[in-house]
Amino acid sequence: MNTEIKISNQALEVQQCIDWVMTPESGGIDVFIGTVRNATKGKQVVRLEFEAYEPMALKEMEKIATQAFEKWPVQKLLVYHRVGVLDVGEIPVIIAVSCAHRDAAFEACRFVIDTLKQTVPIWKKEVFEDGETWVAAHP
Amino acid sequence: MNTEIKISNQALEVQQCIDWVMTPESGGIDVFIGTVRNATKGKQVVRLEFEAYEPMALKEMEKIATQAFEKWPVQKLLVYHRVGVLDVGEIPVIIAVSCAHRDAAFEACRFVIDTLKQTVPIWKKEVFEDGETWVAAHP
Amino acid sequence: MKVNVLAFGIAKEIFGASSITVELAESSVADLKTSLEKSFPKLKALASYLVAVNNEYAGDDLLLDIRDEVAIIPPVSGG
Amino acid sequence: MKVNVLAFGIAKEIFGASSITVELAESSVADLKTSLEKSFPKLKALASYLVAVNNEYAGDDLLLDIRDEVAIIPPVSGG
Repeated sequence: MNTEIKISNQALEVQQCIDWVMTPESGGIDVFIGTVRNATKGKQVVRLEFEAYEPMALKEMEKIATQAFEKWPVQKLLVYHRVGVLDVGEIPVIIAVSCAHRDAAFEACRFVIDTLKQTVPIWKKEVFEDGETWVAAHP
Repeated sequence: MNTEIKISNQALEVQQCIDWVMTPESGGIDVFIGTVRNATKGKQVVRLEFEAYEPMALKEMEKIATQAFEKWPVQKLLVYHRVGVLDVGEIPVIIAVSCAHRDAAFEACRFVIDTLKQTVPIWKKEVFEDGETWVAAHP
Repeated sequence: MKVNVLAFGIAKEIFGASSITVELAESSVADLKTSLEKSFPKLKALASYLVAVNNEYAGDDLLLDIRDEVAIIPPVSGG
Repeated sequence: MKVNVLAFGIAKEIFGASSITVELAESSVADLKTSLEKSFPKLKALASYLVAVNNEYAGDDLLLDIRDEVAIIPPVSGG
């Protein structure tokens, strides 16, 4: 299992992530890049604030990576998550997956981001002109 | 429809592609990067040679992009394909898709590469130590 | 038993602190939740919340030890 | 009728040229294929091949015009 997992308060660099997952055995790389959108449900977003329960978040990210390696013939898998204050256009998350064939890369990448959003203890606060909301906190 | 399509004999740059598709309205970007694998069916690959019927290939790529915009709420879509001689680790193809939400980005990206491989008149010759093969030419 | 409880996201705002100490008569995760919901009724208004013990999600039956690292996990929203 | 036919990939190797001129009695795409397969039997060994006319895939019934850009499209393998 060849995994690179990080929670960082510095800007995430896509090119570095791709360079890390690429191997001579790779035929396809799928990369998911989350970006801070300027609006939610029609409301202008000023910035996002991300907070992580870091040791547990890393552990949960490791678990997801382990599952991905069990389910698909993944070569290398990278999961980077940003914390702190992010402006519109900045990158909260990058998932990069290299495989011999593309189907596994797409499926593993989607599995990782979908599961990350369900299980990894990281929280996002949307800050608007006139208030703020912890996303998903209330029904 | 906001599309960038190119066939090039120069190295493809992933970062440029991502910068091009990213918009303030984007929430998720999916990027597929094909890479030249060092082996096919256990046989060492020395290099690949790609050839395109360029005007028709561009037209077919435009059609695929149009279909992607019809099927999913895509914001920007980029398809770059390399031609010429490529060494192991080089990039024959990059597909990048930005959307407000990630599901559409994943699905549209996968649709574009899957369809490209079926319909776009581009051919790949695998060169081995002891011979060469036009991929998929024979049953 | 005294338990130190870490809080994140909206739980931190509900507690008004990033960690609080709770005095428990019974020591299960369920007991902790009952006690917290009594002190902080706003917890019940959340879509859901979980308790993590030593960096793992914990079921209601788990018994807490004084050395455990306990945390309240409101609905996650990373990515 | 004389038709100029472009060739790519393995078709170029089969023809020994990137374009050839074919003399046709009947002018449909099917006629062109029959004629080419007679001259270049290796075409029949391909997994499949298509004919493109003016940068569009063409059906067997399409009638060719002398001004058309005609190309043989062996199985594609881009990406």
